[in-house]
Amino acid sequence: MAPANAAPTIEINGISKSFGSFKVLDELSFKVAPREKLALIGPSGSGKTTILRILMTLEGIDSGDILIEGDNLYRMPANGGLRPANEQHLHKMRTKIGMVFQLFNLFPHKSVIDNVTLAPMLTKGVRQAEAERHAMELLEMVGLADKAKAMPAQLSGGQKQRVAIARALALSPKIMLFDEVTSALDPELVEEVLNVLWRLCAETDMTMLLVTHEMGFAHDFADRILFFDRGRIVEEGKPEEIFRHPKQERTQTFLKKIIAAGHRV
Amino acid sequence: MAPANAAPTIEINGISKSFGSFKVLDELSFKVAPREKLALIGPSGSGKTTILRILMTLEGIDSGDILIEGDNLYRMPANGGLRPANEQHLHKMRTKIGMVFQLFNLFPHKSVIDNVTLAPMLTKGVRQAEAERHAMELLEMVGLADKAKAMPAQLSGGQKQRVAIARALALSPKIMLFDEVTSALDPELVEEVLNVLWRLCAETDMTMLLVTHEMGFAHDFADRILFFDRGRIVEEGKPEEIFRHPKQERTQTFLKKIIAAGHRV
Amino acid sequence: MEWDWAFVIQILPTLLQGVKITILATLLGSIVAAVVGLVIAIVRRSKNRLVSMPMGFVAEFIRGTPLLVQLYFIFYVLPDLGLTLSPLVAGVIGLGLHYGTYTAEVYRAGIENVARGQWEAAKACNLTPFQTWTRIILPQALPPMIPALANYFIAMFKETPLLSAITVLELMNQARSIANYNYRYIEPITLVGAFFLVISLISVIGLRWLERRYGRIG
Amino acid sequence: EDTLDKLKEQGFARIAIANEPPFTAVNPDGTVSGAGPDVARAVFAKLGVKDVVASISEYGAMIPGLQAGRHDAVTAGLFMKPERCNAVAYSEPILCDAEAFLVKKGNPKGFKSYADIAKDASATIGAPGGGTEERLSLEAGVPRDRVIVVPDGQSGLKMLQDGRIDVYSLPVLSINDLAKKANDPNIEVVAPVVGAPVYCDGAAFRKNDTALRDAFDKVLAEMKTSGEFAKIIEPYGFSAQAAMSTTREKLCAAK
Amino acid sequence: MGQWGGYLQLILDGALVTIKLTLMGSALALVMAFLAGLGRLSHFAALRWLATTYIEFFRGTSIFVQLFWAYFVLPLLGLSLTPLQAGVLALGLNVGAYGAEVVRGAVKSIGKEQYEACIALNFNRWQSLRHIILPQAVVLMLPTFGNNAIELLKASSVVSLISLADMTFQAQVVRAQTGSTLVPFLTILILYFAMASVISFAIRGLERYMTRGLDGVRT
Ligand SMILES: Nc1ncnc2c1ncn2[C@@H]1O[C@H](COP(=O)(O)OP(=O)(O)OP(=O)(O)O)[C@@H](O)[C@H]1O
Ligand SMILES: Nc1ncnc2c1ncn2[C@@H]1O[C@H](COP(=O)(O)OP(=O)(O)OP(=O)(O)O)[C@@H](O)[C@H]1O
Ligand SMILES: [Mg+2]
Ligand SMILES: [Mg+2]
Repeated sequence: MAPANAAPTIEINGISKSFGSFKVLDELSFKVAPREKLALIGPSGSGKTTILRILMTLEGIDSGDILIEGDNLYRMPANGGLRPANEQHLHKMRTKIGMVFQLFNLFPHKSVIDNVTLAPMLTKGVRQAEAERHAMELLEMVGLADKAKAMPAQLSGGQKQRVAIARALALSPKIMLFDEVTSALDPELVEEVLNVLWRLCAETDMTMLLVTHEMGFAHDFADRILFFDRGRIVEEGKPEEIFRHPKQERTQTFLKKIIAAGHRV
Repeated sequence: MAPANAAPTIEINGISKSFGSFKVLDELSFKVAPREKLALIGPSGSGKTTILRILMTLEGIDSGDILIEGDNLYRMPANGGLRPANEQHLHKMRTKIGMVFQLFNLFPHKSVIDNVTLAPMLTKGVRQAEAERHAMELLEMVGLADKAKAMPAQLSGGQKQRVAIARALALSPKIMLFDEVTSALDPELVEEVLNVLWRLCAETDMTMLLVTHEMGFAHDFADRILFFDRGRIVEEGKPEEIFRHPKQERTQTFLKKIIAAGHRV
Repeated sequence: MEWDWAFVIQILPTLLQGVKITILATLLGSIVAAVVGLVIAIVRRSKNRLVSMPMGFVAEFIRGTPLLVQLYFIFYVLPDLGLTLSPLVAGVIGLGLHYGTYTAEVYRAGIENVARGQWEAAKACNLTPFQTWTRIILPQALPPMIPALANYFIAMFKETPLLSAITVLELMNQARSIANYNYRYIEPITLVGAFFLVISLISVIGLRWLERRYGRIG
Repeated sequence: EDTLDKLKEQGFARIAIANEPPFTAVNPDGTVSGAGPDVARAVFAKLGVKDVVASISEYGAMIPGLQAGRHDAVTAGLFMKPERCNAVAYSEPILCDAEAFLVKKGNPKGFKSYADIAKDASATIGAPGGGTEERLSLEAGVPRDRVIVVPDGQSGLKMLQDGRIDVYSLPVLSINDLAKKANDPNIEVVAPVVGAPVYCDGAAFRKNDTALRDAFDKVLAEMKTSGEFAKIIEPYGFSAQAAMSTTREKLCAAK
Repeated sequence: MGQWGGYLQLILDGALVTIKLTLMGSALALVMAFLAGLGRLSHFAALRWLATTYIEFFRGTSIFVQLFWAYFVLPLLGLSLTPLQAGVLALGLNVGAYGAEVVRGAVKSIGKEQYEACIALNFNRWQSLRHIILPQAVVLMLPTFGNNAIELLKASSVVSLISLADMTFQAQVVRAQTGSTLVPFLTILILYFAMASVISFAIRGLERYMTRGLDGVRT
C-alpha cells in the first residue's frame, strides 16, 4: 500500500487528446503514488486504453503535461524553457515504463526466451548469459520455465500473456501498464494470468496501472479505482466505496450493466 | 389448399447424395401436390438446403429419381431408355422452377429493374418494354416500385430479398423454392419479407417449398411440414400435429431447443 | 530456310558463354533490386514528406519509363557527368534500379502485413527505430515476400536480353553476333527462346514451391 | 513475277540503309541521303521506280531482312565479300573505301592493323554488328569478347571518348566524317588500316532477283560512262575511279 | 537552335509510332487475354490445354526474343511481317498472356453465388458470362490491365532494335545526328512517363465510371 502523501510517481496535468474532431481525453488530471496499484474502469470508448498508450508514448497528447518521477514526459528542458521531446528524451523516459497488451504482441519469430532477453540485451547492453539467467527467473515466476525454447505460436493465450508479462518485467520498469490483459483469453485461461498479477503485486514494488473489465479482480487488487466516462474521471475512490456505494448515477448504471452481463464483483 | 390426391407436381423417389464420404441425403422420398405449400424444418446440417439445391439443379444426385410434373429431372428419354440429362434438358426443366436464396444473390452491377427483367429477356426472349411492364407489376407487389432505378448496394437487406423474390417470379415458375429467405436479415426487416410471402401464397397458385427457422411462420403458412434429420424425414404432418403433438422424440427436442432460443411458434 | 542441327552443335559452346553472362547479370541485378527496393520502401514510409514525396516521384518515374531507355541513359549519359561504367555494371544497375521500384511495392505490402502491435511492442520494449526494423519488423516481413520477390527476379531474367543494346555480350548478343556472322537467324534466336522457356518453366515450379513454403502476400 | 514491274507499279523501292555518313545518312527532317541512297535513287528513277523508301537497319540485319523480303535492295556500304556474294546478288561496285581506326590522340597503343589489336590482350575494338570491320577483327584473331558490337557511329565515338573501347573501326570516309563532327582534339584517325584491302560495296538484291540486278547494272554502267555517277558520289568524298577500276567478279572472288 | 525543332519533330513522329504500337498492341493483348483467360476456364480440355500452352510459352520466353523471332524467323517460315506488324504481334501476344491470368483470376473471384443465381434464372453459360460474370469481373481486372498497358508501352521501346522508327529509335537517330546524348534521351524519358501517366489516369477514371452505384459491393 502506498503512502498517499509521497511525491507522485505519475502526475497527469490537464491533458487533452483528440482523434480528428473526436475528443477522447478532456483536460484530464490525476496522480499515481509510488507503489500504488490503480485500476481504470469505465465503459467502452471512454479513453482508458488511450491513457495507457499515451503513458507508453504510443500516442502523443495535444495539450497538458505528464510528469514521470518529476520529469516531463513529452517536453524536455532546453536552454531555460521546455521544448517538445525528441527521440533521445523519449527513449530515456521509456526505460521507466513497461506495458502489457490485450493481444500480447509477442514477437512471433523469436522463441519465448528470446522474446524476454531481446530488450535487455539491445537497450541496456546486458550480456546474453546474464539476460538469459534473469529471463529464466522471470519465466519461473510466471510458471513457464519449461516453455523457454517454445515458439509463441505453440503457446495458449494464457501462456502467451504470461510471456508478455515476463518480457515487460525484463526491463525492470518502475511503472507497469496493463491493458485488459485477460479479455482476449478463453475464460478458463484468465485465472492463470490473474495469478501472475497477484504475485507481481505481492513481490515487487512497481507502480501499476490496470485497465480491466474483471471487476472482481479490480476490487481485490487495486488500492484505488478511477471510473472513466467520455474522457473524464467521473468518480474515484477505494474499491469498496466505488463498488458498494457508488455516488454517481453514471457509475451505478455501469456497474449494474456489468453485473447483469455476468461479471463477478 | 391442395387436393391431396391430385397428380403430384414434384415426386422424389429414393434419392441419395453424398459429399465425399459424408452422406447428406439417404434414400429420401416424398411428394408435393400441385399448389401445396410445404415447409422443410430440421436441425442445421440435416440436408434441407441440399434438397432445394438439387431441385434447382445446382447440385446433382447420386441415385434415385426426381419427377417434375411427371418429367424426370436428371434423366431424359433416349432411344427407348433413359440417359443422364444434358444441358438442353436441364434448361427446359428449369423453366418450371424458381429459387430465392438466403443471401439474395442479386446482381450488384444491375439496377433493381434490370435484375428483374434480365432473365425474361434472355431466357424467354420477352421484349424490353413488356419485361419492364411485368417487372414493375412485380416490384409493385413486393412494395418496391419506387426503387426500380436503385442499385442493390443502396437497398436494405429486406428490400434486397424482396427484389430477389420479384426476380424469381419474373420467370413465372410453377414451383418456387425459398431457402431461409429471412435468416440473413436484421430482425426488424424479417416482417416485410414474410408479408410478401403471404401475398404470394394468397394470390398465386404456385407450388412452394420453404426452408425456414421461423417456426411461427411455417406454422401459419404451410399446408404440410416435413421434419428432417440427417438426410431423412423423421416426421411429417399438418402444422398443428407437428408443432403441438410431435410424435418423434427427435422432433420434440428440436422444437424445445428452438423455443428456448426465443423463436415464436 | 531449313533447321540445321550441325550448325546448332557448332554454335552451342558460344551461346553457353552468353548464358553465363545472362545468369550473372540476373543474379547481380536481383541483389541490387533487393537492396534498392528496400531503400525506396523505407524512404517512402518516412513521415517527412519532403523525403517521401520526391522518392515516390522518382520511383514512379523509373517504373513508368522503359528499361531500354534507362540503360541507354546510364550507359551513354552518365559518362558526360563523370561516371563511366562498364557495360555489365551499367546493365546490372539499370536492371536493379528498374526492378527495385517493383520490389519496393513487395516490401511495402510485406511491411504492412506485419501486425501494428509489433511496432507498439517494440516501442514498449524501448527498442530504437533501427533495432525495431532489423530485429522485429524485417525478420517477420521478409519470409512471406520471398515468392513475390522471386517472381520479379524471374521477370528481370527475361529482360536481360536488353543488355545487348549496351554491348553486354550476354546470350542474346552472342546469338545476334552468330546470326550476323553466318547470315542464319533461325537457329540462334530459336535456341535463345528455348533457353528462356526452359528456365522460366523450371522457375515457375520453384516459385510454386516457395509459395507453399513461405506463403504469399498481396 | 517480275520484281521490277512490281516496284514500278507500287512506285517505290524499299532499301536498307545504316545511317553511317557519308555512306548513308538521315537528315533532321527525316529524309534519307548519303552516297548509297543517292545513287540508288538515281538508278531506280531511270528504271521507272519513282522513289526509294529507306529503313535504317543494323548491318547484320540487312541480309536477313533482304532474304525475308523486308527490303528490295541494300545500299548501305555493305562491302562485297565472297560469303556475302553467296548470300545475295550484288550489282557492280558503287562505293569504295579502305578501313580506318579512330583512336585516342597520339594512338597510344600504336595500332596500325587488326593484327596489332589481336596481339594486345587488353585492347578492345568497336565495330558495327555484322559489318566488315567486325569480321576483319575476328579473322585477324581478336577474340569475340574483345570485339564490341556498337550500334552506330555516334555510340562508337562516345565509347572511345569514355574509354570503353580502345579503337573504333569504320571505313575511312565514315571515320573522317565522324571525327570531323566530333571536333574533339583528343582523338585521331588512323587511315588506312595496314593489311586491310580496299573494299567496294554494290547494291545488294535477293539472290533470285538477278533480273532486277541486271537492269540496275545496266543503268549504273550508263551513269558511270556519262559522268553522272561521279557527280553524285564525289561530293561525299568517294572516288568514282576506284569503283570503275574493279568489278564484282574480282571482288567476289577475292580471298 | 532552329535545327532542334526538326529533331523534336523527329521524336514526335516516333512518339506517334509508339502510341500506335501501344494502342494496337493493347487491343491485341486485350483480345488474347480474354480468349486465353476464358479458354483456361473452359469445359473443353483441348481449349484449356491450348490456352495454357499459349500463356506459358509467351510468359516463359522473353519479349525481346519473341520480337526477334517474329521479325527474323517468321519470314523464313513463310510469314513476312512489317516491323510494325511484328512489333504489335509480339507485344500483343506477350502482354496478352499476362492479361489472360488477370482475366482468369478476376472471373474466378466472382462468388459462386452469382453463378448459382444464373442457373436459378436459367441463363445458359454464355449468357451468365456475358451479362453477369464478366461485367463484374472487368471492374476487378481494370487496375491490373492498366499496369499491363504501361508494361506494354515500356516494352514497345524494344521495337527500336528491329528498326521500327518508334520514339526510342528516333532518339538514337537524333543522338547520331547531333552528338548530344542527354537531350534526346531525357526528352523521351519524360514523354514515356507522360504517356504512362495518361494511361493510369484514364484507367482510374474508367474504374470510377464503372464502379459508380456499386459502392460497398466490391473493395
Ligand atoms: N487511433 C485512433 N483513431 C481514431 N479514434 C481512436 C483511435 N484510438 C482510439 N480512438 C477512439 O477513441 C475512443 C477511446 O478509445 P479507447 O481505446 O481509449 O477506449 P477504451 O476506454 O479503452 O475502450 P474499450 O473498453 O472498448 O477498450 C474510442 O471512441 C475510439 O474509437
Ligand atoms: N458442397 C458441399 N461440400 C461438402 N459438404 C457439403 C456441401 N454442401 C453441404 N454440405 C454438407 O452437407 C450437410 C447438409 O447441408 P445443408 O446445407 O443441406 O444443411 P441444412 O439443413 O440446410 O442446414 P442449415 O440449417 O445449417 O442451413 C452439412 O453437413 C454440410 O456441411
Ligand atoms: Mg481499451
Ligand atoms: Mg441451409
